[in-house]
Amino acid sequence: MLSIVFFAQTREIIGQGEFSLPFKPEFSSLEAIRSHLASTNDKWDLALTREKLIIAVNQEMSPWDTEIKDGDEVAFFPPVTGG
Amino acid sequence: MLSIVFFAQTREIIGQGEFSLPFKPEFSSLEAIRSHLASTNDKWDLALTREKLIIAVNQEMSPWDTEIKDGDEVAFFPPVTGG
Amino acid sequence: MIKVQTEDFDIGALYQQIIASENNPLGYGAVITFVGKVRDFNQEQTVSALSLEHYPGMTEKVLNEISQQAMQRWPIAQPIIIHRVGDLQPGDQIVYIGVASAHRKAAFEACEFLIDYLKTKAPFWKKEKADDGYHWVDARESDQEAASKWATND
Amino acid sequence: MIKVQTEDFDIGALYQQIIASENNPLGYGAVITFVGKVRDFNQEQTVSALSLEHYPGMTEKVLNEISQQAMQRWPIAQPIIIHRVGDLQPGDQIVYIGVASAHRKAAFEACEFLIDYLKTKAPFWKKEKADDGYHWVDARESDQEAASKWATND
Repeated sequence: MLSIVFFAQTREIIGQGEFSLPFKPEFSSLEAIRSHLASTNDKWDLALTREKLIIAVNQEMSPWDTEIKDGDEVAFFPPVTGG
Repeated sequence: MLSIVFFAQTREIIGQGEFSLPFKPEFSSLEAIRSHLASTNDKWDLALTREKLIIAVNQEMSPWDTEIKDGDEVAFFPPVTGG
Repeated sequence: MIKVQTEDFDIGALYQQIIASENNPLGYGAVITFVGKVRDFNQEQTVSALSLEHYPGMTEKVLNEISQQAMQRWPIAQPIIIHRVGDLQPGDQIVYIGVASAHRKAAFEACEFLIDYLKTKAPFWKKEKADDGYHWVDARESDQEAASKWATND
Repeated sequence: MIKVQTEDFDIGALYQQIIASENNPLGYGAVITFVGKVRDFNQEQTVSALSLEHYPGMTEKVLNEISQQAMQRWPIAQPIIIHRVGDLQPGDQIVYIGVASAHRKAAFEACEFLIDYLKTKAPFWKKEKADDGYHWVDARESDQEAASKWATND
């Protein structure tokens, strides 16, 4: 099982903050997870546009080529604006 | 009359913090004032070695070629070490 | 010390904590603090309220990491980093960074490094209430540039 | 605000003064403070006491001048500069500089400028009590270098 989480605009457009996604071998690629989620509907597609989307794998900002394994927490969010 | 003041090491070696010096035309040169004071005795000569001596004329750090006039306050002190 | 909290923080009390730092309190000659506050404007719009969201868990992890990085790069005491989340008003304090060192140059650099990295790496997001309603704050190019000047090759 | 005083100062109270600054309190998003403290060592000698002498009148004049210069160079509120004189102990606070600005870069730069200029231009002198008795502190080359980086051609 993967834990999928969203924050800020991404969370608002998606309409929920987190859910579980049963792991499949093809989900070892972040792009496969993203396009699977984006195919849900137009809003999700918009929320998960790659441009400016940041990914954190297990709470660490990670590049798109990071390999995902069962049990990982994958977060999608816009550039951070704290401070 | 000139007001002559000293601070820190310079004041300690000189043995006093300030005194008045009757103005003379030759004292329009800072070097003339310095060498006049330095000629007082060996201690004053040591205290007023030009190297590393800072001068403030009327409470403003000033170069050696500053012109002095009657009534000025002339201070001699070592490099500052506050903060 | 790292804290993410909704409560306000007290500058005087935090200062006492920094200078009481256990490893070398009398050796620290320089203490620099940065406080970030909610401004009443942003990008020429009037801001009447601010809401701060974060990624619990990851936030603390990132703040700890940049704190460790700062201690490796400069001879400083353990920094204090506090960041508020939740609803804030103009004038409210958002973030506090306190750094102590033997000499001021290290303290200035480490403090600036910490806020530059916090702004680009810690998962906080601001939503502002302006004249035309709520909207999420855009990340600034200038913050990325500020952070990139600290990049190392290792 | 410029003050030269023998009394200690309160960091929390000074912070309130900066952020209450009249001209634009809600526009200042960044507050940087520098505190200089008496260290228990200098040039590898243990320091047990410190005495600070200054040039009354000139000191305030110089601090006002560098404060004005900082306000001309950066968009900051009136800085607060406090410097103590007289007898101090290791751990005591010597100097406080507080700067507020809309953005942090200006506040960091102005604060560093002020302490760099204070250290090389304001007439204060430190005398330390070390193991071998009292001696005047030597000016540091590194302070001159720090100040020279702010030099302008005008």
